[in-house]
Amino acid sequence: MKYYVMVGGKEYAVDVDTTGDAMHLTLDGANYRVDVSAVQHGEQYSVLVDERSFAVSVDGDGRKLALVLDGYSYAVGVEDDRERASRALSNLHGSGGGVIESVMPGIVRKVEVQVGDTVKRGDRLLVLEAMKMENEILADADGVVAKVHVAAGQTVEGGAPLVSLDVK
Amino acid sequence: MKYYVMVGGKEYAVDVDTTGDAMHLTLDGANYRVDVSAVQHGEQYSVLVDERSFAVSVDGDGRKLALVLDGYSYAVGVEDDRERASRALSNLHGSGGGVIESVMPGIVRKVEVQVGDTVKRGDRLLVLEAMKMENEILADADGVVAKVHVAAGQTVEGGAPLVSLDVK
Amino acid sequence: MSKLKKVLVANRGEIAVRVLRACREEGIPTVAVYSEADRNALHVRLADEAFCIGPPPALQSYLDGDKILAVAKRAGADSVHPGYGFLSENADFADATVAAGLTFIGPPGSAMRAMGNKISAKARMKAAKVPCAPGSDGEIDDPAEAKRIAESIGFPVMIKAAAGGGGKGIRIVKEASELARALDMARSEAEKSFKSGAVYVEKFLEEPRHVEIQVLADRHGNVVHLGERECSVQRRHQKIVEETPSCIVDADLRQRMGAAAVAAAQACGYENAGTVEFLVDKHRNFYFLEMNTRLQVEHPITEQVTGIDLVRAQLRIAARQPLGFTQADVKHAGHAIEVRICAEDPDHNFVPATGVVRHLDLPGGGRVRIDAGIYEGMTVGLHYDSMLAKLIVRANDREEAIARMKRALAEFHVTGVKTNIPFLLRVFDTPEFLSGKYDTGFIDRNLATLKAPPSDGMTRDVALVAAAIAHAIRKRRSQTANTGAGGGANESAWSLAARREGLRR
Amino acid sequence: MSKLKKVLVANRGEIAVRVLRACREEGIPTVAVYSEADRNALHVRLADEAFCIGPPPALQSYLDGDKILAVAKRAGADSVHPGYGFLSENADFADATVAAGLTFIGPPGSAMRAMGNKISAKARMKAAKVPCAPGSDGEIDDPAEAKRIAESIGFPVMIKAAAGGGGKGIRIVKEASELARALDMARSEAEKSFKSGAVYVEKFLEEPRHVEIQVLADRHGNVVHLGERECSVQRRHQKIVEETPSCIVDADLRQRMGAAAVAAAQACGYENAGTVEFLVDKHRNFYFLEMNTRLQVEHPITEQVTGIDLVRAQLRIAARQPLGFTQADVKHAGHAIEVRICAEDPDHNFVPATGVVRHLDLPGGGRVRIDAGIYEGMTVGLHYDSMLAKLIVRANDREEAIARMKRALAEFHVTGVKTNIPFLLRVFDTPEFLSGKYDTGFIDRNLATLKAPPSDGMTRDVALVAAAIAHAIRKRRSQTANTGAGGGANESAWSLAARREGLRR
Repeated sequence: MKYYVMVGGKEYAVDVDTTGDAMHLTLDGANYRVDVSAVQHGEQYSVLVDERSFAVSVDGDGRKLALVLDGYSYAVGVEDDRERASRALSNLHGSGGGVIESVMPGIVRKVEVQVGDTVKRGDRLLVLEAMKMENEILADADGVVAKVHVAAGQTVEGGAPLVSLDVK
Repeated sequence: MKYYVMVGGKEYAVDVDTTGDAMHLTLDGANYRVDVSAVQHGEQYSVLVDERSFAVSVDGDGRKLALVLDGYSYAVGVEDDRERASRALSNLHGSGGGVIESVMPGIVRKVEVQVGDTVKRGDRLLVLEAMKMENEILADADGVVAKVHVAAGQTVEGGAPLVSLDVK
Repeated sequence: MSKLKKVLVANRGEIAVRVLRACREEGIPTVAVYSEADRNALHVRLADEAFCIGPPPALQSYLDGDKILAVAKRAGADSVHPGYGFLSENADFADATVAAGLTFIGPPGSAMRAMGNKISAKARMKAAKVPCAPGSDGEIDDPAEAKRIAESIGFPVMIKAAAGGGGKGIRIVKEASELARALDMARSEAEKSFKSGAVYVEKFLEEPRHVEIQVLADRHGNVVHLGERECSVQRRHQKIVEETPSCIVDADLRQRMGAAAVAAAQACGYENAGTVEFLVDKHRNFYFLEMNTRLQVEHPITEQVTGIDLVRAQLRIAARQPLGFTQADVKHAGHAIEVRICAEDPDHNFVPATGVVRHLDLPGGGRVRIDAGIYEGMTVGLHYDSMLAKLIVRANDREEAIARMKRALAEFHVTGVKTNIPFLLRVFDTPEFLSGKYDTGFIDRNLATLKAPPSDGMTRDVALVAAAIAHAIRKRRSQTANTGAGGGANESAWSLAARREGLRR
Repeated sequence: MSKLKKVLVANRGEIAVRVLRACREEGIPTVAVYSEADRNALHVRLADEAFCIGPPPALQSYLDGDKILAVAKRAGADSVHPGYGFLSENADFADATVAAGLTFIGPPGSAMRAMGNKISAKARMKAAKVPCAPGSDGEIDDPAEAKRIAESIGFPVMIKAAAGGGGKGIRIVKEASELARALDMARSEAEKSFKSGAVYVEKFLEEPRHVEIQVLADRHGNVVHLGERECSVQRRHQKIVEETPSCIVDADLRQRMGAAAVAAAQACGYENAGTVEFLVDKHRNFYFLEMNTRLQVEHPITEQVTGIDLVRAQLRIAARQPLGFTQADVKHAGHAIEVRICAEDPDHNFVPATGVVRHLDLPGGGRVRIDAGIYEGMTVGLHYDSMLAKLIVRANDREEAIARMKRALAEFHVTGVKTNIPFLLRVFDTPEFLSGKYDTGFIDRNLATLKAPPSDGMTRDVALVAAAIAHAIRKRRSQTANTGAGGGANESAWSLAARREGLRR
């Protein structure tokens, strides 16, 4: 089985070979004999690479995982052969950018732009309150406001779209 | 709904009334307003009786439960109305006694009796090893060995029958 | 010996747990209060009694003093411990507690008022000959006036909430053009956090150390200090790592700062536990910053090196017991460090993280202390602050303490909610921290290093491998769940199956 | 300063974790070994490297010295820490380690042999003027000879494994008729536990106190003692609760016992950490019992009151570093208590309990220490001993320590495996323990109280209520699982559903 792992903007192919007695992985030209065991009710993996021991905490479901290993966190995207193939089929129309998303859950305190406004990079679009701190959400590029997805007083989740910009 | 809880050889009837806003329980003439919430992934219950707060650890499944509360453990049997009714139907032939069960999991080291042997209370029937300690299993009454359920070298679970005695 | 009869703990989270534990060890019955969001919280389970006081927003629950005092009456409590935050520095609440015939476990309202308004506090400190930083002599609400003062003392300046504390309601202003907006936001934030929008202007000392002194004052006139805490590892005025002793404080400076702190406490008629915060410049000059008239988050490091249980001392002082020791009896031994483990994502600008804590693995071993409100199954939401736990270590010296902290942090695992543990670990790899020569600019200066990805190829490869395998296991698990087979079965067995079958397709 | 390069930890469970933590804090890389039953164990995950050494039975894994030394060679370790139990007191293994060019982190094989055979050890102690209990002068295998000796010193007597330790291979014989069977079983147990069936006979002192002295000896001739541990709370010679200081030991007795322990260590050419066990009668006479030539389970209480990390001291001594302090530098502060949390069922004659640890809740707060090998998902089987964790508290005095221990024990929750936590809690409610005047007969004398059910009607009612509700929730859960709906969903939400719907049928 082959897996594609995206981390830090780079993609790595991981080949998993379980035909023998042990599991072997090939990655970036390196070959590892690996033994993996789920521990702590599956919230961690004990990974032995040859005899080097690692404990990896794993969070998230599906294709987006957050791993913590040796005190470093990795935000990782994964897909296998089949998923990649089926995604290639459905991915005929691109999604396009320019949407400013909330990086945190919070409550929208003020919305300072409306559709049609011309904004410059760094202009304040809205104020988001989280944990009693007010955070300014700024335009990340020059552009025109195409859509305002939220209203003052509204609670938003992390990742929720806030404002769509048509970037010049 | 009515529940029958057996503890320390005594049975208590617990009436649960959830028709109102709060849950009310009647037990041994006492009436409690109770709020129960499962915490720690369901391994504990936070129980508020009026406003007194208790944390109860619960172990076991089905009709036999082990509870720990305020540092005291309770081995409890529970059944509800319906279970009691259906058990009454199937309980037409009694099971009879005289079976000596293993109170612990272990390995049978020696079996010192065979079917037909006459034994006296306190006689050694077999030796069970657990956690590197040898434990003598003794006859708990005078009688004749009716059946030997295990053989030397065999691993047994807690609760497994070891020897059946026909008690005089 | 007089003793409190029943303590109501008017707080939540780790500090409520901390106070409940102290009460239990003192043999004093306890009453918890909780908002509807906290029905399952640890502090509810650890108390003898627990009363719901309203919906999740703090203004309708933990900040509603009337409701809390009504519960105290109903439960027959004779005293109230406010913890930190919420009502802990609210003089009106302290007074109302006393007026209700109860003991407030903290200073009198008068001492809070004297110190709570930062402007009058500064005046009082000047009179007591405690050095203070230059700034406005009163409240500022006019941007023009703010500008005039700022220009007279020189930029950068700070706009601070007169009623503030804990880093909230503070804005740093580097030039005149930013002043109006910052004033606006600071006022709004202060209004929301403290029910008072009053702010003032003070000279911003660039890159000072933040060093504070713990004091204890009984009701018989005895005041002692328990030495310093170094709290310069801060982000946005929020302390993240604290240690004692401070690398910049020698015996002479400790004696002088301690004497100043005791003078400050005496100047406002202080009682119970309190903390006098100072800024220290590189020449070891120190300036009064503010007095926190309550228990501090970071109080455990002082406990670890002095052997004095500050919360039990609070309970005894409130019961009118004398301190029972003098300044000469206070001995410091070893070194202690605390880190604050927060639900946040340091890789995304420290935004607060939410979720349900699925699994929790706490470090153990000698001289490792955990004060936590976190538990498995806990929902981490947005209503309250993001601190999940404090991890405190003690050792014979600083080097040993750092090694122990790294070891303990590496054993601390949380899934379900992102935490700053990886970030904290890197603090202890930063040469500037290791040298002991750091100040409040530490995090900004070292942000690149603190966020740096690991360089070890093997470690990265293991992460990639674990990701691939976790993906395979999760995919198969969800397929199995959909077809109804298996379910919440033993995960370890599951893994074996996945290794043997799932990956062998 | 010389330092070990890489340590192989030849053990499992909490002591392997303890040693790995010390190595990590010292900055020394580590190698774990594990049996097939321990693939998921904590010590495997906390080590830098981990090698499987065979099937679960200890004889084929943790007791197989050749295999372990082969791993040490292969991994490039320069030293081996044996922990306690397993190979820790095996002189041949210590010698083989050294012969393989590695450092054994413990005493030389010669010292183990001198002390390992209890009979020759007693002779040596007599020569060093350390008082000893009367008994046989040599190994006994003939029941008739055993009887003759027993009758000459008077019943009751003990039959003890010459190679024994940790309470294994001991039988108490009250009258001549029991002697033959007891001899037989002790020999068989000794053979299995220690690969040697040699036993001897010693006068059984009735209800003495078991008090032991910790010693540290470096490779430069420095020997110090770190005071005593009181270990009289025992069941079947297994220690359950330990504390320091002992209520029977005053400064004078401590000095005399300490001097005797140092003399004992010197008499056998001891190096590294060791413990000299004594029995103390009510007149404060003390008798040499045995020397444990290894780290003890209960070593943490000594660490808590002296501030000396015994395992790190072991690592440094093994690296030929001098102790770095003298007897005069050793100071004792406060009081420490340890309890051993075991998988067993005190309500059913303490039979070992097995199962999978589903959930674990550890106590926190100040001066609470947990040394544990337990983790969620762990399978507790029959291959190894039943100790899951040690809980250690420290406080300023004994009363405070007891209050803290009760508080911490009440916060310690394990589901999936029965533990002795309820039993332990009741120890600290027993007047005899609270008085401090107890001896090794404590548990037998107080068994009725220790097993007594709670008397509080309200508490019992709450248990009954919780049982009824748990039953309803579990029943509904299994019904839902059978129909394929739900599954491993959020249990808390589940509970609400069950409360609102399940109970409302």
